[in-house]
Amino acid sequence: TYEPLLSEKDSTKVTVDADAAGLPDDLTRDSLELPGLSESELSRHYTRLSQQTYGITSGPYPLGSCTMKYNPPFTEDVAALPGAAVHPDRSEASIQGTLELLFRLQGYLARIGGMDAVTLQPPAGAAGEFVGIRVAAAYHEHNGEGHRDEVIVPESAHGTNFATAALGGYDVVSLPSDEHGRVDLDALEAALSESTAALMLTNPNTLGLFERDIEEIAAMVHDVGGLLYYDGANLNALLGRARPGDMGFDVMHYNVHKTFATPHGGGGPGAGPVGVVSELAPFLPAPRVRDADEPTDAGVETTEADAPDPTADSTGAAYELFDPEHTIGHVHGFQGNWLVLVKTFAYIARLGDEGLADASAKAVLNANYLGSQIDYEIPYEPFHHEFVASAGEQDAADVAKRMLDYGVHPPTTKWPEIVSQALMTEPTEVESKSTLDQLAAAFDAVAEEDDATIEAAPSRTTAKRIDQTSAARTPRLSWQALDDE
Amino acid sequence: TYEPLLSEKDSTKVTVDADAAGLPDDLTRDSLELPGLSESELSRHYTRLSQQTYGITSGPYPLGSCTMKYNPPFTEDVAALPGAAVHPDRSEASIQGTLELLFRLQGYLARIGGMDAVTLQPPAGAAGEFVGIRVAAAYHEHNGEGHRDEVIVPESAHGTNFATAALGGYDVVSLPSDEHGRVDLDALEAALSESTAALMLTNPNTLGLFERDIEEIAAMVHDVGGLLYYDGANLNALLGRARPGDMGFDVMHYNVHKTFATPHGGGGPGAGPVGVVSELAPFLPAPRVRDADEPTDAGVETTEADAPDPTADSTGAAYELFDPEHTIGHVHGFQGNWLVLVKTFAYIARLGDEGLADASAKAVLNANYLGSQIDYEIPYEPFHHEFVASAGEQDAADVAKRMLDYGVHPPTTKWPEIVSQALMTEPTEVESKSTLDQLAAAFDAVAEEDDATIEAAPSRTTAKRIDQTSAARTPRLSWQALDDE
Amino acid sequence: MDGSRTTGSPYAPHTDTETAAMLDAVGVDSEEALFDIPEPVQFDGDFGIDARSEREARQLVESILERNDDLVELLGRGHYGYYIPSLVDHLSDRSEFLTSYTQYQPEVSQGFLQALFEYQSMLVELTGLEVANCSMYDAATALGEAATLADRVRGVSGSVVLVPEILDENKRSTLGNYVAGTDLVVETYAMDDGAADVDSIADRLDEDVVMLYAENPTVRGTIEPGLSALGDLATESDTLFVLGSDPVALSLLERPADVGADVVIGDASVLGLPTAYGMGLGLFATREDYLRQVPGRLVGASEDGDDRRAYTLTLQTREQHIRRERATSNICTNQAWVALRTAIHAATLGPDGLVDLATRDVTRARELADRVDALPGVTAPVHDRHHVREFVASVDGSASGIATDLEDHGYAVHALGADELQICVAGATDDELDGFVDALSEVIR
Amino acid sequence: MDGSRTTGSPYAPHTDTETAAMLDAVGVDSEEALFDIPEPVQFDGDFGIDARSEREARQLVESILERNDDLVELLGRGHYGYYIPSLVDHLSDRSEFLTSYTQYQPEVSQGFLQALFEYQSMLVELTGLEVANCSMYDAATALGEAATLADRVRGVSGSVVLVPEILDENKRSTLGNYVAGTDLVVETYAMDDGAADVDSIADRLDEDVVMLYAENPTVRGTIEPGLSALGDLATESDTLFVLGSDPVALSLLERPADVGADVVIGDASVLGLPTAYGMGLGLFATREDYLRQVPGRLVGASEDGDDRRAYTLTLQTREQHIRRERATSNICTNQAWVALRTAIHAATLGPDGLVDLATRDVTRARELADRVDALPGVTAPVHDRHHVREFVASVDGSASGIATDLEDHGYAVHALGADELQICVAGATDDELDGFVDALSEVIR
Repeated sequence: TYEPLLSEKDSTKVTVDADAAGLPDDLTRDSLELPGLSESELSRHYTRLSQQTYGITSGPYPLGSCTMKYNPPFTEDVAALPGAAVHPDRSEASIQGTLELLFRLQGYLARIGGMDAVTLQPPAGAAGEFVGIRVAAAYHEHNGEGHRDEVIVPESAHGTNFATAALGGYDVVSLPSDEHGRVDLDALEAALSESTAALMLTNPNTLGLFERDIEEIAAMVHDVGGLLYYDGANLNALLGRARPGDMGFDVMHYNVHKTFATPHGGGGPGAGPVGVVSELAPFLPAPRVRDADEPTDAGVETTEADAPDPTADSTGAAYELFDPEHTIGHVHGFQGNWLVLVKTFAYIARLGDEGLADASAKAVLNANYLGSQIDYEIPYEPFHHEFVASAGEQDAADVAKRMLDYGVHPPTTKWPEIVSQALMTEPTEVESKSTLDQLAAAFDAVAEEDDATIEAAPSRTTAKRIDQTSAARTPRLSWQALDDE
Repeated sequence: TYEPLLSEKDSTKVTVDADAAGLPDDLTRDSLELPGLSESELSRHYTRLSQQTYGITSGPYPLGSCTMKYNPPFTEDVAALPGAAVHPDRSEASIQGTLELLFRLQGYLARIGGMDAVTLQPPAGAAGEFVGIRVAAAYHEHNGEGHRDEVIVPESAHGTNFATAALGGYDVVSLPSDEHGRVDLDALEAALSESTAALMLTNPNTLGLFERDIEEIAAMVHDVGGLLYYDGANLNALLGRARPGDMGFDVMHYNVHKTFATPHGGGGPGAGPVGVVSELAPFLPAPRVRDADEPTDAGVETTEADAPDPTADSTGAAYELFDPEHTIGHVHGFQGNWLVLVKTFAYIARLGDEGLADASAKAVLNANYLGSQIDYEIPYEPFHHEFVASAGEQDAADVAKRMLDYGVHPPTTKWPEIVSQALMTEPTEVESKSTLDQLAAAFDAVAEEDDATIEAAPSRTTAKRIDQTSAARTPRLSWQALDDE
Repeated sequence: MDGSRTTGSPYAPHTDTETAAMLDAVGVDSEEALFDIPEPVQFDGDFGIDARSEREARQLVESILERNDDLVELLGRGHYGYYIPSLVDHLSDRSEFLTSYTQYQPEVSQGFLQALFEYQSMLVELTGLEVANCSMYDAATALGEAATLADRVRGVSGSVVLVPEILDENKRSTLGNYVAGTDLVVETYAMDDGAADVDSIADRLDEDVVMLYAENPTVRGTIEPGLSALGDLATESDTLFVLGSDPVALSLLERPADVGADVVIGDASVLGLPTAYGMGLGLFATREDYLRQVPGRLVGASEDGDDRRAYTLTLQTREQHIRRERATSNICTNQAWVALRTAIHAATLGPDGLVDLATRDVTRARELADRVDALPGVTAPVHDRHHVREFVASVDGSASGIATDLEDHGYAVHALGADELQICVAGATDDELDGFVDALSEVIR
Repeated sequence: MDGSRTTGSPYAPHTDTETAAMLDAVGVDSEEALFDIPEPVQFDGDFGIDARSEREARQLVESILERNDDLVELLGRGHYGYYIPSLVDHLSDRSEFLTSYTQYQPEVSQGFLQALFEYQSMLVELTGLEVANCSMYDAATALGEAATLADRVRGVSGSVVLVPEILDENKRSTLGNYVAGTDLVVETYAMDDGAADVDSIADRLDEDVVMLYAENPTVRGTIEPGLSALGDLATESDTLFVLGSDPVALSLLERPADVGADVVIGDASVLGLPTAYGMGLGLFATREDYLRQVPGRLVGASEDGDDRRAYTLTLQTREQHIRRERATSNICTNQAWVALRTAIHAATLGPDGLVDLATRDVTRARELADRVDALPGVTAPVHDRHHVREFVASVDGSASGIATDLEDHGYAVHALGADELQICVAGATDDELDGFVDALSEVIR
């Protein structure tokens, strides 16, 4: 049922009294008009809005590449600890807890990715990509290779790769896939040159396929003096089985939401830590955290990757902030999304080696099991944590809308374009066999339906099919805009 | 949509291994069969169940006599403080915080009710009634008047009054109302005798009417040596305007849920503190809390009613438990529902004198405004915090079911019986004018509808009208019972 | 500020304008005019209670509760501090659950009703009895209700309720109040090395005994070896056999139905609640024979108008709001939300987790008893019985003095009588138990 | 134990039986067989990270965070510890909000979309600009995005972004990274006693300047008196005028639209988040003219198939997932949930509460400045300006030494340069401010 806007429930106009603040009139606004509602009314409003929102606690959420998994609520509890609420300008001596947690998380991530040093500052995956690109630029510049002005991105890559390279000032060179859905080595050879700053790659790629030629790809990129960037979007497939650092990647970002189960919050906050090999460590954003008793010149903490992991208690060591020697500076006002990093740390500490490896195993098993149970064709194999099925003659977006009527969330649609009418599906490790069976039943029911049925969908949702075109043609982006109509 | 039972989602049978516990086989059970589900699955299960439950955050809840008001969530936060989790057998020295809070709450309640001493032990209103009856019995016994074996209860009283008196071993004498809906003084005169142990009364009564003759009633009861018991169910009407102690009541219970906004939790936990005049204090349950530096013989803490109310901090005084001289002993394994008492304290400390008085003012205003806006007749006036309308020719229970279809919770129905087809309505102070208008619209829409329509209701709810008769005729009280069918 | 809210209750939403409009609609000039209170009983004083902001009220409670010492509680005797998974809080705190009323309108209360139905079902499995209600206040009051049930259904004509001599004092006292309005009297039976003395009970059981109560485990942590014998004796003498236990113990120990229990009571909040200064959740299960004499609320399955399964409170004719003075109990508000928490906690553990937890409670109690027994001047366990969760140790020197000294070291244990300590492992971490053994060895030195 | 769960991830629900059945359905023998990883890049080491129970993991984080000192933070400069009503936590923590994804399927995301639409609307009212997006990461990145917007929409052909010389260093550095891939260069303008030096800016503004950035309040807490003049200058030189502020300041101070601001950026999480080590919520509002150049997500109103109002993400063709390298920004995941919290916090305050809060921030800062000015060796405020929330004081002796000493007394303030302290009242209680004055007077003695 329809929930009115706050502004439809109340609109209170307050005249601002400059005298009350002891200010001259010309420094203040005249009035402020906003809803003035009681706690009880607000409580009902937002409770109802929440009930009109599908979350991972509502049902399966098999969005390919988005990796929607269960968010353990204890991580919320630890992020809400009073000790987590510290101002960014506190003295280092007074926030040793915060610095220890960040230092240990740097170490966790370095070990998981096979990297030498990690920055936790990027507040999201795309921000992590941006750090990677900026670090690469600074590295090339430092080496007198500032002329490199191209970043190579596979056609099937996430849109952020393209946008990030462009934001970094690079020309984007798009790389086609081969017939098996992987990097076309000939095309890569052709794309590489002395202008190449970096190649951005996911592995497994967007089709869920492992780039089997990764060693050769790395050699080719390195041969022309380029850097190899790992997009961590699909890391949940590989935990404990392969590490980007071991494959030859020089820089990578981690999507803590996708891999380490921090809640997505309807669009954020996330965190996009970036790991690098030691050569790139001096260029990482400032500041990072190190053990005050074992500082290193370049800021490469081999100690952070090798540090023991005390089970029950703080290490008690002293930590400090430092600026890497050739730092690119800040990419965020301070240290990124701290509360998200606390949750990330808690999740990793909960699972440990065994849990992380099992998460990947079950994520891959779930994708393969679900793939085996649906009637839609899956052109590319062997996939890992996700697969891209084709809706065939059906419109993939319509298929998705119709799946909503079966009480489940649909997969990502129409991307990557290498598969026609793509249904990009990633169940993650948290779904049970019975839930996967329920999902498969929804896929298969829709597969049997005619176009008229699926074009009319959804009908059992809070809102029926929403007109996106008119929303964009006549943008109404505030209640003020609605009032003006 | 239907949510399966946990047992329909999984049923795991575990064979109990006595050896693992180092126990002989004959001390252990053979097996245990219960659902074994993951966190994610449980999270979805209970999230869905919650969404199928109407709470005060879903909409108005005008249940007469039940007093459903907004529960401020900060009281949940303070009840969840680590310091609140203490074992009941801790030494007094180690839980001075708990004792201080209880002592100060005893004082708050004594002042609010006009009583001399308070016990916080009863875990619910009915348990409070039982304490009142047991204290009265002990008092009479102590005075050599153990022959008193009757408790007088108005016909329109809450069912617990009757059941409590019976549980206490008393014969219940039922008292009719007069034509104005109040205590019939002639009938009371006839009912009173040397067998009278107590008269149990609410004021305002169940019709929302103030018992104007309360002074005379008190005198009559006291004249025959009886005690006057105040049922706190309707105290939310009188805060700061009248006190049971000033009206001549000797014993009273407080419903902290109804008056002090602790959440009802779908049926509890509640708390039913009991206040008494000084003569009855020696009989209160053990233990109570007192200021260790100002103990009194009889356990009447005039200090607790007079104590200052430091705004920001603990008093720092020392507190101790003590057993009242002629205590009736325990009525609960320890001190009742401690966490509920923490919330009660926090609510009273939030509102203070001014807030409490305003809560009653607005509760009475809301009832009167809503009463003025509905088409159903309200036979008895002037009412305070609640009114009892009559559904007239309609069946009140059907009216209630039909109101559900308008998205609001209906009033209490068919009680008190003094009004035919009673619609007992109590909006409380937390509803806004616009919500009251919405409620009135629902009342008035149903008032216009024919019997067939309302008998078929509800149709827009999670479940349609539920067959209560067959549920009672063939009780199926567990999933095991369903499996056996 | 046209729409300003009046001062007063922060939770009353009225603006001045709205208040005026409402008064106008009612036809009075002021809120005062709505009160029909005779002048002599009007209150014009004040309570002397300050109003506070939410922040100030929160700080006040914090400042008070900070006075509670932060001790490792190795206390048991019915209340245990098991770790509660975060999920239990997050789900039970959902406002629809927390702020709902008793489910008198089942069509909009299906979720809570189903959760309570599931709670009942879990207890049916744990006890083996056919009927479990959806809560009493706590174990003590449930015991009282069991006695009044025995009074109602007595197959024998007597008046005695027989309980263990070691029964917790508060439970005994509460029972006393519950039977004060009946003809019942409470008597005790002897214990033999921490367990019920079956022979002496056999001697005592006659037509005068309407109810026999035993606990498994006992309040001293021992596992009762003679339950079947007690069950047989009770059957022979037509006495109601009432057993006290809890969901964790029931996951491992003998199933009450298998030993002839007619009623099981206890505190189910050992799962679902932290130690909460004695706040509890009364468990009450019984045989189907006594269904219509059960106190408290029952949720049953039924069908709705679309013939789909639906849940509802049922057999309400037993209850006070229908039957008044002839009700099976005066209970109205109970502990429903705690039952919800207990059900969620039990579900997060699952059957494996429950059996594991209880098994660890046996093995860790045994191990700790061995460790303290190895200390000079300490003998443990006092009883040559199997234990779960806790045990009694005898000490050289003053037990209360040792307990006080242990508090100074950060540990709380029970001092029983002159020279006994009762020590509980439930909920304690291994580190905490290690620390306790160190502290004890230091204190008794 | 037929249905036992495999060890491994505690959040993977697979029993052994289910795993076997699933492997069978896929047609492989083991999970390992599903991985198509060439042997040379397989990883067979370990991370050396221990698995922990939920309780142990929680205790680990607790033990670490306990190392943070419990200080009263009188720190400001963009992050403030306002009291957050409990309701904000309870509503925003509802799992449907917290665990949902970006609203790409609006039919099942109406609730969150509406909340974001309302958030946008609140910022429209606060700024007076027609368009607000539903979040950037924080103020620093929003400033960077404003510069790239200026680059795209430049009405002049220049390359200079002009910012205050006192701009926060981290913001300046972040801006530097955002413009590193463009032709833009960042230059500063001078301040005059804590406010923008309008005359020198007038001299500097020419066709080479594409963007002029000012803050109100400034990072030193002063209220800018010359915003209208700056707005006029920017209009004359066809320069984009970008103003930095936040929702509390905007509730009281001049409305950006009224001073000619083209873009407003800032950190909106001054409402909604506690101090969270710099975690923020980038506010971004602009004039309708630049609608199709706005970075980040926008929620719009539309209609559904039943012609009822519905909400959806809109103008997505600006975004990276559609337009790739020609997108208006690379932002994808943003701070949506923080925006939800900010909206709820603002709603609980309402317009009265917002104006009151900001008014108190002015009066309390003034009062505190007067009190510390009265101390020997302290002069405050340094700037002869109006202040909100915070002010700079000059001290005799070492500022950093005094700040360190104050920490020992439990108070954190900024030390600026050699002899200045910056002190903030926002979020502090009166008791805390009293304690601070006492501590400062002791420290400087």
